[in-house]
Amino acid sequence: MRRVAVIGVGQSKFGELWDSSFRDIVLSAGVEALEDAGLEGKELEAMYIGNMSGGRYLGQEHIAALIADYAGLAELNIPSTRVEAADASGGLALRQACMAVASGMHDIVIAAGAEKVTDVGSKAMEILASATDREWEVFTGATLASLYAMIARLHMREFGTKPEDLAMVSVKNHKNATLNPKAQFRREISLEVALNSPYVAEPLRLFDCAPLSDGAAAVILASEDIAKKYTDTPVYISACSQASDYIALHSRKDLLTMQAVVHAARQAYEQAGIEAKDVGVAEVHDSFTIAEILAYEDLGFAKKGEGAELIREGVTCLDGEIPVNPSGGLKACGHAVGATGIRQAVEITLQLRGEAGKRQVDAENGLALNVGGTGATATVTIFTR
Amino acid sequence: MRRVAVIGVGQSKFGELWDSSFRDIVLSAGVEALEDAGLEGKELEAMYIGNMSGGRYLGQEHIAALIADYAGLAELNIPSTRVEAADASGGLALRQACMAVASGMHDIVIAAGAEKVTDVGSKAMEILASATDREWEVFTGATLASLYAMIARLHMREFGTKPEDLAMVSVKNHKNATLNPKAQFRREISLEVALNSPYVAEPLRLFDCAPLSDGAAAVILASEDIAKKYTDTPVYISACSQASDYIALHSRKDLLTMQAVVHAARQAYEQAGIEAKDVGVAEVHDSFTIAEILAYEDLGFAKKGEGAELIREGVTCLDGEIPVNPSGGLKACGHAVGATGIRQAVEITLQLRGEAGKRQVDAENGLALNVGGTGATATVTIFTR
Amino acid sequence: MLPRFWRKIKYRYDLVGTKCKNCGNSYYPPRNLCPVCRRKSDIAEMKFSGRGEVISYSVVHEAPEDLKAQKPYVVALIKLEEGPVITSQLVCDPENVRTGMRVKKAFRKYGEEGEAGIIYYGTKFVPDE
Amino acid sequence: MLPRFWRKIKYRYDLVGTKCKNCGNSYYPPRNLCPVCRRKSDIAEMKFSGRGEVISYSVVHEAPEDLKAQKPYVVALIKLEEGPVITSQLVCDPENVRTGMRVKKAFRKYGEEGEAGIIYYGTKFVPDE
Ligand SMILES: [Zn+2]
Ligand SMILES: [Zn+2]
Repeated sequence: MRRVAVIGVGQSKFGELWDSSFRDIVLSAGVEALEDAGLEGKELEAMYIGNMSGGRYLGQEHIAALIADYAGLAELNIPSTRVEAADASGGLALRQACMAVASGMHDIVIAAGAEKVTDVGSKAMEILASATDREWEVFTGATLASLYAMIARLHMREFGTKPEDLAMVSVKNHKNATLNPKAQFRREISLEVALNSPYVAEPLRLFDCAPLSDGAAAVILASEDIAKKYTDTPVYISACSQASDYIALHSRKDLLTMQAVVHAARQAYEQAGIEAKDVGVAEVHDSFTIAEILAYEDLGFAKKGEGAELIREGVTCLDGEIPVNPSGGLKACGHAVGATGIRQAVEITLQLRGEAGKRQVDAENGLALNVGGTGATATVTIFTR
Repeated sequence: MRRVAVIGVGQSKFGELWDSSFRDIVLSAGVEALEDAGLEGKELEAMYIGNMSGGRYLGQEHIAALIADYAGLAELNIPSTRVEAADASGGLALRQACMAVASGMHDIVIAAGAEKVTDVGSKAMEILASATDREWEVFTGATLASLYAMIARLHMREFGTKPEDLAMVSVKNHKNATLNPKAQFRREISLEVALNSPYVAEPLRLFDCAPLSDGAAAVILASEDIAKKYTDTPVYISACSQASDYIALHSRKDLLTMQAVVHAARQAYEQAGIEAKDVGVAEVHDSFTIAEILAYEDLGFAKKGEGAELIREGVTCLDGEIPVNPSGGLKACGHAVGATGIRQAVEITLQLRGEAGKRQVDAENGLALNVGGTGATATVTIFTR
Repeated sequence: MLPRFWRKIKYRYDLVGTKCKNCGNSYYPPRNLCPVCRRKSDIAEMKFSGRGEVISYSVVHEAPEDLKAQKPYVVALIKLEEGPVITSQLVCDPENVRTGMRVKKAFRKYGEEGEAGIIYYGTKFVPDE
Repeated sequence: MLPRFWRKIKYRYDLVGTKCKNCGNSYYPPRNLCPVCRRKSDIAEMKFSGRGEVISYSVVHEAPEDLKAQKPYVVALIKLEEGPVITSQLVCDPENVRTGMRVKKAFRKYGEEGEAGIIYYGTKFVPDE
């Protein structure tokens, strides 16, 4: 297996992009990545696209061919593959692209993630629920928020986690997002505002839940040798692991541990030859604030049950020991579903290059955790300078 | 890159499977493949699933995690990845699985394809149209059949292909299907019946169009060394190529050549070290009869414009020089959209093993061509004994 | 009614799941393959009593279109007395739900299919103490 | 009206596409990136005359739900005089269509959005000879 490097990154703005079509959004991220890498376009040998639900959001499947086409690559006839695992779709695209380069099958590959959700109006929430078990969860009236809410309630009961702890995750991520020009929400919020926002699914409130956003992101990967021709600051992907779990929350033996995350993290650390304590910066999947607390625990940043302490003690703040979600995370940078796993990779790359502007942290190794649904899919990627 | 072998195959029945749910259908194919390979299940290291539109047909995304779960693999936490390129989704799953084994990333991998289309009733056709360009083709009233119909009309005008030639493709495939116990339509049809069936989109008639079927198929791949532990009749995958093209038919310079097919075939022949004339049996994507004629040409079985001669002269019949679609093809075995690319691989494997029963042909090399939409994606896989 | 609903009626209405006779584990929703035994699975149908206990719950305020009329409603994770945990609506005043509460199954209306206006029924749970 | 429709109104109603000033190729539907020049693309909007010729066509008998009332209708591949080929409905008696026929654009009703009952208009083509 060859060493894989990120040689270009790009991202659209995130948010309610009323004026832009799906094609426009993807293209803006792709072109930015090409410019960043200094490529013309014809050097790309394959494309992987993470997209959750083009079929429902746009009435359009066959998204990978569509994007290759509108990215001006149709004449090259390169293989273009859509992968999907709900909101972990981006992470899957990154992993497949890594595999394609590491194996020697391709030299330069683009991995993108994209979602356009705002065109369907109020149906977006119901569509997101198709990340969980339609027949045995959604049918009963369970929403994605309510499933995470039941995890949160259990976590509170079992470990003494408080609504204030969850709110602090949101406050931190909003604060970070003020420093990110691509973020959807660029204003600080107070703990009081978060704690008094309306309930979405008790005990989770509006500020515990990431928005559903439009957005796209792209990374260009190359083998180590080739990377050196294009960039003086290659960021290496030292591991990219993926794992699965029961799709329905109710089928899992331990409702407070995402086994897919634990499994993918263990593999990734082993392959990268590092431990949790060596991670200097992380982007994790805070689709709901409780998910960030679980991530601290399941990634090994804290022991099980002690995740909330990290946020209480400021360990995961921008100036803490392990800054988490410097971009603002899904909560404040925006959650463009299929784009999220790639957007996380873009942020970690910028951080390790030293190009993260006002939100720059100091780190040798970075980690990205992308989760699908309530944890039936997880990808953990480790980046190093 | 390591040599990859097929060590197990399985398929559900194809058709309108009213009594079976999506989960039931996939499971029946998967268990058959495990039994065929002599595996318990825990030997599987990864899963790839081809599925076009679970989001529209079932209200369910995150299909790969769902299938791994209901296949009893959740406790193993293996990576499970859905890939999609309309009705070429199965071919993509096969290619990703091949890559995973060839690269040394995994030793034993399952690739499956599945679709459950009949639950949505009359909407199935509109959903299939999302394989083409929703904004600039479907919006105007173009159906998938009408796009292939326009290709057929041009082919007739340019090369003298006749409605009778198209009908003969359908007659051949129906005849083959009578010998396939898993096929949806197991009755012969006459040329007269085909030529007098009602128009779907002129000049294509009902018997020019494959049905939309429920069904699933699975193949288990392993590296050469491991394959020898499990089977005395490994079938090797000597190439698996994928290519893309403009998503909309109107954007292509040559409307009568599928560049994605030409491109994927060229790569596959080169990698396998064979030529078109060395192919002893083929399963090709006859979603419409004209597509089989184009396949003859674009795969190099005939020169451009001379495809119809192969069917007129019986070259592609079961007892011809290059039997095509011995299973009955999409037209008569059934077109379970995302399953098709894998079902083709099952058929070719059975043929090369000598286990194809009454439809057995004699061949050293087999080929499978899976096409998405009107040709924006194509995969060509070459199998050898 | 759409086939994907009537196909499940027995399982939904009567709380019929499955049991693996090889390892003794029981499953609701039903499984054709036991995740412990896989190809050694020996699956038989099994009817559940419908009694259980609330493990966790949420009061849903932001509901999908077709359930907006019912909000706020309670969704719960219920541990059946035979072992499996299931997700279900709990017909109960949100003020009165608590973790550990005993509940039992009840037959209730679930929703309406948009186009045909068909009404779906299924199992919900009610307090049992 | 859904944003994905109004976002395209100018392009659909007025047949506005794009031209790449680097290679001279013109595109309809519009492209932001020229597939010949890619990052060297120099894209500008361009209005098409709306005159062209039928390259191929099909009379649609099996139509999706929302177009069933119109069937059989004619769908055609039309080569615009500026070069690009587009897919469009052709408002014409199916008996009278032929390959090579001259056509021109016309403003016509396309369909109705199910839920809100909003009517969509756009460009169709009519005979021009
Ligand atoms: Zn068992
Ligand atoms: Zn140009």
